[in-house]
Amino acid sequence: MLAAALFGSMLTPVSARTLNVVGPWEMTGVEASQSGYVFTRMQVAETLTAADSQGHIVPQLATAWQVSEDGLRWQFQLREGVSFHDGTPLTADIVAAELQRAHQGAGVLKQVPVKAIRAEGSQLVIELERVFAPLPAFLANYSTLILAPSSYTAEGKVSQIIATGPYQIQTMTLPLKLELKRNEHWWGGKVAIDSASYLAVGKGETRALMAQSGEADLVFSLLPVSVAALSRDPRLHTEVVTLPRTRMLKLNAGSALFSDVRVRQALSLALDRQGMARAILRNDKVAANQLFSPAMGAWHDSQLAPIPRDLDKARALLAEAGWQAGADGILQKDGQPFQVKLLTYSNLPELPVLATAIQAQLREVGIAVEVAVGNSSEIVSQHRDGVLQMALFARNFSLVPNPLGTLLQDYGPEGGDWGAMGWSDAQMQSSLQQLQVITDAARQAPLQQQINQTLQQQLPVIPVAWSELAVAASRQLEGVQVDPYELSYHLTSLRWKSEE
Amino acid sequence: MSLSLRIEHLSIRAGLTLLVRDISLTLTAGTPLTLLGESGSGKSLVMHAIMGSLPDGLQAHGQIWLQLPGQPAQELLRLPAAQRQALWGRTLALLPQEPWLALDPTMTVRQQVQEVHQQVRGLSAAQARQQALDNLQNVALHDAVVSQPPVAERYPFQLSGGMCQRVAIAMADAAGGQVLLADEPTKGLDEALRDSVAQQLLREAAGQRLLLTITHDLQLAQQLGGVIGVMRGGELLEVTQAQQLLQQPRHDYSRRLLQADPGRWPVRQPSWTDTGGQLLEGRGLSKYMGGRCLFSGLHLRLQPGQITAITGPSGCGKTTLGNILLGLLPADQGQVIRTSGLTSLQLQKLYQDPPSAFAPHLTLAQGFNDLQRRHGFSDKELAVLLERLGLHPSLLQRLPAAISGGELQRMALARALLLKPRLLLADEATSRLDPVSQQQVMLLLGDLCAEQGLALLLVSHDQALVARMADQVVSLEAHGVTA
Amino acid sequence: MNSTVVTSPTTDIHAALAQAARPQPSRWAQRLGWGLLLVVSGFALLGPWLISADPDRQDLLNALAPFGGHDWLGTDPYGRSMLARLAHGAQLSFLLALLTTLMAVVPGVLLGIVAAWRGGWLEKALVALADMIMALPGLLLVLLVIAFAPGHFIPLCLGLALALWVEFFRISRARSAVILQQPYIEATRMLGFGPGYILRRLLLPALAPTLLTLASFAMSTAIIGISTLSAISVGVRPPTAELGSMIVELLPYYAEAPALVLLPSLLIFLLVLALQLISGGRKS
Amino acid sequence: MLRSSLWGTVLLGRALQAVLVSLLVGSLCFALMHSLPGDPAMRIAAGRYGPDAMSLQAAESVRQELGLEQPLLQQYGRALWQLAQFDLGHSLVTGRPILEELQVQLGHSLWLALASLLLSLLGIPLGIIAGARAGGWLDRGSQALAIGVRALPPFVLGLLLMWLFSIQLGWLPPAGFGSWQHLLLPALTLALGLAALSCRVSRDAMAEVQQSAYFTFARHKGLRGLTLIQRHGLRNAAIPVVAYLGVQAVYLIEGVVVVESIFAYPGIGHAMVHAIIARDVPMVQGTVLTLGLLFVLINLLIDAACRWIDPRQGGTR
Repeated sequence: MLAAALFGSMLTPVSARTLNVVGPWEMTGVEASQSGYVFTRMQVAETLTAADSQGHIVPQLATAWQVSEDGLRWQFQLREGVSFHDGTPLTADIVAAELQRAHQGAGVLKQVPVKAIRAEGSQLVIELERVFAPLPAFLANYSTLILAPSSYTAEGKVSQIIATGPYQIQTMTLPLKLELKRNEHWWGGKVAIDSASYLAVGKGETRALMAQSGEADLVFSLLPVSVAALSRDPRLHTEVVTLPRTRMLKLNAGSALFSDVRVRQALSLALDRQGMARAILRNDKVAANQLFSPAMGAWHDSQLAPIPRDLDKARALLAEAGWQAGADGILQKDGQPFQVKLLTYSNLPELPVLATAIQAQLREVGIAVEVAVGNSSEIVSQHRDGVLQMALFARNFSLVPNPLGTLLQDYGPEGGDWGAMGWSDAQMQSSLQQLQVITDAARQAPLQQQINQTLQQQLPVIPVAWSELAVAASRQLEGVQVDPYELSYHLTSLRWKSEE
Repeated sequence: MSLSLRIEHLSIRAGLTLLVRDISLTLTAGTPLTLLGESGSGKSLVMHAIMGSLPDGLQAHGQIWLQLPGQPAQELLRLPAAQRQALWGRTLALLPQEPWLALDPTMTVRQQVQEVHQQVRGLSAAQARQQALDNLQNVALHDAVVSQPPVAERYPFQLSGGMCQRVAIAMADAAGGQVLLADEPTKGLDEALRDSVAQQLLREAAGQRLLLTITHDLQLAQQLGGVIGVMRGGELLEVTQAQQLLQQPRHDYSRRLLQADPGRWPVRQPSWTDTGGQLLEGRGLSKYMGGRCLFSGLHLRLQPGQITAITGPSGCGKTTLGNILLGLLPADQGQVIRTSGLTSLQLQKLYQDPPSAFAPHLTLAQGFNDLQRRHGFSDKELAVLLERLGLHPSLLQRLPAAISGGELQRMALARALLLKPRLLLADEATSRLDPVSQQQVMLLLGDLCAEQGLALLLVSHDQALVARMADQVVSLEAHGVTA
Repeated sequence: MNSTVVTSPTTDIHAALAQAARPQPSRWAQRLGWGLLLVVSGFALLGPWLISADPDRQDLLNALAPFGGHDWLGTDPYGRSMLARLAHGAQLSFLLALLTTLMAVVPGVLLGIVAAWRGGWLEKALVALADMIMALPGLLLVLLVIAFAPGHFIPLCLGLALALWVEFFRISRARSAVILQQPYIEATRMLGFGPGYILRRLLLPALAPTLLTLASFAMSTAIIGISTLSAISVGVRPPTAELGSMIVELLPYYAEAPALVLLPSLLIFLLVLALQLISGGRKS
Repeated sequence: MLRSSLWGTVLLGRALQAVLVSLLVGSLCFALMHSLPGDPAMRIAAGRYGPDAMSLQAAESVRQELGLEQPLLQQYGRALWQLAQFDLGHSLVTGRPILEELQVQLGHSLWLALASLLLSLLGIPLGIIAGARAGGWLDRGSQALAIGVRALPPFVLGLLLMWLFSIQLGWLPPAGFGSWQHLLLPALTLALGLAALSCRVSRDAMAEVQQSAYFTFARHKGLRGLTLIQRHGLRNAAIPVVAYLGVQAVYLIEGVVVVESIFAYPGIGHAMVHAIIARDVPMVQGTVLTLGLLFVLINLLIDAACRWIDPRQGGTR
């Protein structure tokens, strides 16, 4: 076994024309629900729908869709002439089987009130239990990608990725590397770059060095500190886009510490968002004055002013809520000190750093914070057990290009793992319910604003900073597009600049 | 001009301290020269001065003229280090002390002889190999019966001490060094082995070679003949023909040295009489080691004031028997019965190699202080004892390595006597000492037995010594035992 | 028999040769070592007292201030005084390293000596145990111990010590076995001294130089180990200043402020260097 | 005939060690991973789906799928029984057979270990030269260098090397895998730490050999310079150095963990850390077992090397 392992790992040399993509995400498995986002971003696999840069849902494997009058029956027209990498034609039966599997799996389709999924001729039909307007957006999520039947073993486990995208997998070394070649029979026509690779590089410092050395052509998720240095490099082009993703503090509003909205507001005022954005995130624009980032279209309220740091007001609010400074400078109420444990995780390297800054900032108003850097799952399990006090994390509102799905999960009547805890608002619940039914944008807007305002006033979670995606691309590449919804790296629009 | 080595007014200093004072000597072919003296007399330093291998910090003054046939004489002390080292092996051959430590443990003896031919003399591998086998043959290292592996292909750890010494001689032969310097060549060897090494050295010196031997062993000096120089305290007391020195020593110390040979000791008046008292009894003792029976069914009785010697060739189990009687080792069969009231503390032991019996990092004073704290004797007691043993109190301030072996063995005796022992095991306790020190220690022991009723268990291979000292002799042989 | 009491050149020759044979660690190197140790430990012990700046006090708008300003060694990415953090970090790190090393050395050496002393099945069992532990990845052991009480110092030290003691066990067993065979041990026993005396007066002093050298390396291994653990977020919790975790914290800024990353390493280097110089750098 | 039986004992001893290691690893991993705080189902779900898609729902389905609600003793018995059949099971996170995953990772790790071991051998001649002139400037210099290398965490060292060789010199790719160029930087990072150790050990060994009676005698025999060191210095100095290589192997296996993640190298250490974090017990067991058995194997080779170098070890002991 030793010898086999030794020689099996020697790989074939790579051609000079390969596009090397580097990102931080490791592929933990081959299942769509686990590593599907890498396959869709690298355009190996495709979903029925996609989203444009404004978040509008656009056709991909489905060319058109309509919903019945009662809103319970959806019909998707599949693209014609599509075949998988192994030559098998794409049929509605295959798609139906794939989506049924996705619905039973761990992906987002679980949240959709599906009654039945079936093929009708070249059409795919999805019947719902109740009205669910954002369905097409859910079909853009990576967990609903469509694989060929030959991808599965006899036991029904995915063993290889045979899909419909413009690139097909040549070799795959889990969890780090994909090597791709062009799919010559892609339905979208011929793409310019004939081979590509994806390498997962966990350390941000290493990713920056790979961009600088020319080893990587397209590098995603640069660390804030790296961006400035890389943007000065004449061989590189850097771009930073704000994502529909927010770094926030989750508070247990059901606990004695945070049940008072004045305390939550005081916490918000005690944060130095501008300072953190500038010094830690190196980007003044990401200081979050509301939960929804500018990338979230109508959800975002561009009229809102930045939240300035106001320690006096924060102290006043805390005093109103009955918190008095003790001898050691820590606030006290009924003899209990204001001590709180802040849970965060290090998958996103900036989180422990922000937690440390927040710790120092809250200390200035007399709140003693203990930072625990653990595993992201601890937030979920402590939420379940009701023992969570405070957590810092980044929440992605565009797992499905329509934030509604996420909001329903996070701010429903019971709250959610990555949202409210011990807090609920009747008006907001009704707005969320209505948004599931309404499809007209003009009628959606006021509801969306109402939700935003409620969250802004009640602060079940405190927005800290919006997330950004920093990308470095080689200047030899043309046509780089950065998708704020992170659905695709748009490799198909890339081409090498003419040979020097 | 024929081969010779002339030492003129050689002095050796360590900083301001004069260690060797103004020595002049001449070595000529056919006449072995032996330097006789106790350890610390400076005889080894003389040899290292010739070799050019004095330890750092020691400087040699005077002149050492080496005359090789057909070449102008060269003064060694004035040669640069590199040129002196070029003489090593080719001209100056050194036989090391304790050759079992001086042979490379990872190479067979044939390889070690062969490399001299190959690397030093530049022969081809095949020639070197053949010559190496010849060399080994010449020192009588060959297989009388076919053995596996053959002697030449064995590693040093598979050879006896005498064989190792002969391998070292074969190496000196190989290099063809015309000046052979032998440093305590019989240290740690028993009589039979000593004789064979002496014979080998004489054979070497018979040809066109110079032989300088450093030893404290009178028997060896006698066997080598030639010229003997007696050294003491860094001075060369006299240089005389061997016969003359042995019969009519001029210098007082030389006389003492000769008289210190156990064979010449005055016959001891037995102080012990069988009173029927009993200290310790061994009944039916047997011991096996490595599947070999050392002795079996041995009966032995020790009485107060009695000197019992255990004797026999090396490896026969003398020391093992001593240790069993002291309770340091278990017997495989039989038992050791102590008289009532005899405690372990009253059984003490002197070791063969005095430095190894002292912790190297503690000064003697520290050792005695610890002992005092443990057993609470008075300072006076110690002072009297030291004086009795001829030890100056200032020696206490030193580390064990910084005093001579004879002194250290007396320190060990002092240490043991402070506990008022009733039985003392002297395990080859004087075999590494020069004759004068040996006699000193042995006479002291004899006196103590007489005065204090101390029982002495003497382990020794020296028949002459045993004959002079013992009231009772246990003689072990390779197989079985004769009492 | 009447022997003369002499202090002859005979003994002088022994003294002189003993002097020449003993390898003397060079005097200046030892002095330099003590000097360095004084400076480094002085900085760690007194620094936190003397430096008034609060090591946790952030000033985000004064982040990464250069050398020589108000804070002497500049500020870290949160605008905290590097000097203050280094002093507090050195204090904590050296303490943790010392604690870890003690936790590794004491059982390691004692078990090593016990194994060599008792021999037999006990020695076999201990050697097997040590072999087992060596065959387990140290990181696993550390992670396992830490996971029981994340963020606390004692389990952290314990976990590291669990991986480090084996080396001390092996070395002290091997060396004790050699020493225990020496006749002077038997002689000491016959003179009525107990195991305590032999351990304290004979074994430990003989083992000490080797152990000091090993221990100084173990201290740096412990601090570096803590930094490795911090790199996977299981080390010391923020905002505690600790040299290893400071390296991790400052690493992303290596391009902008390379000196900041190297300063904590420099302190570790100086500490180990000082200890090595003092121990004479002799392993065998 | 004497030798072969000795070899038998050695092999038997190491085989016994291997079995004990397996048993210990199996039990320890199981016991500790289960007694650790934190809900394994939650951890596994987070490992599988990432924080974004991790939810209570996902964790509950993992719990059911893996039978984590079964009694512990039952799970333990099953784990040991499978281990006895060389069945390491499937990874809880990736769902793939452990053996398959290990084969790929082990291959990469072995290349890395081999390359760093080879590079680290460079420390030995340096140590020998330093030891031959103990106390000289080279000795002092290499000592300071060794301490310096050990005062830097491997990830800092790795980054420094990347910056030097990839950015400043442009000689080597900074990270990734697949070609020998990719192997060099991570191997060098590990090798520097190793070389620092082997340099000091070989220096001490050489200094000791030089003071030995046999080395002095070899000089007195007339051997000089390189011949002397080569014939009587190296082999004897090699005995402690080779014995120390076994200890180094541990360092190698340890260092690999950090170095692999900074260089995005798909080795076994990287896999182990991820498995521990994700509570992927079969994977932890698989990786730790592989590392442990690798350690036993390396020590077997070292035993063999020691016996080959030092004839005394064939007879005594």
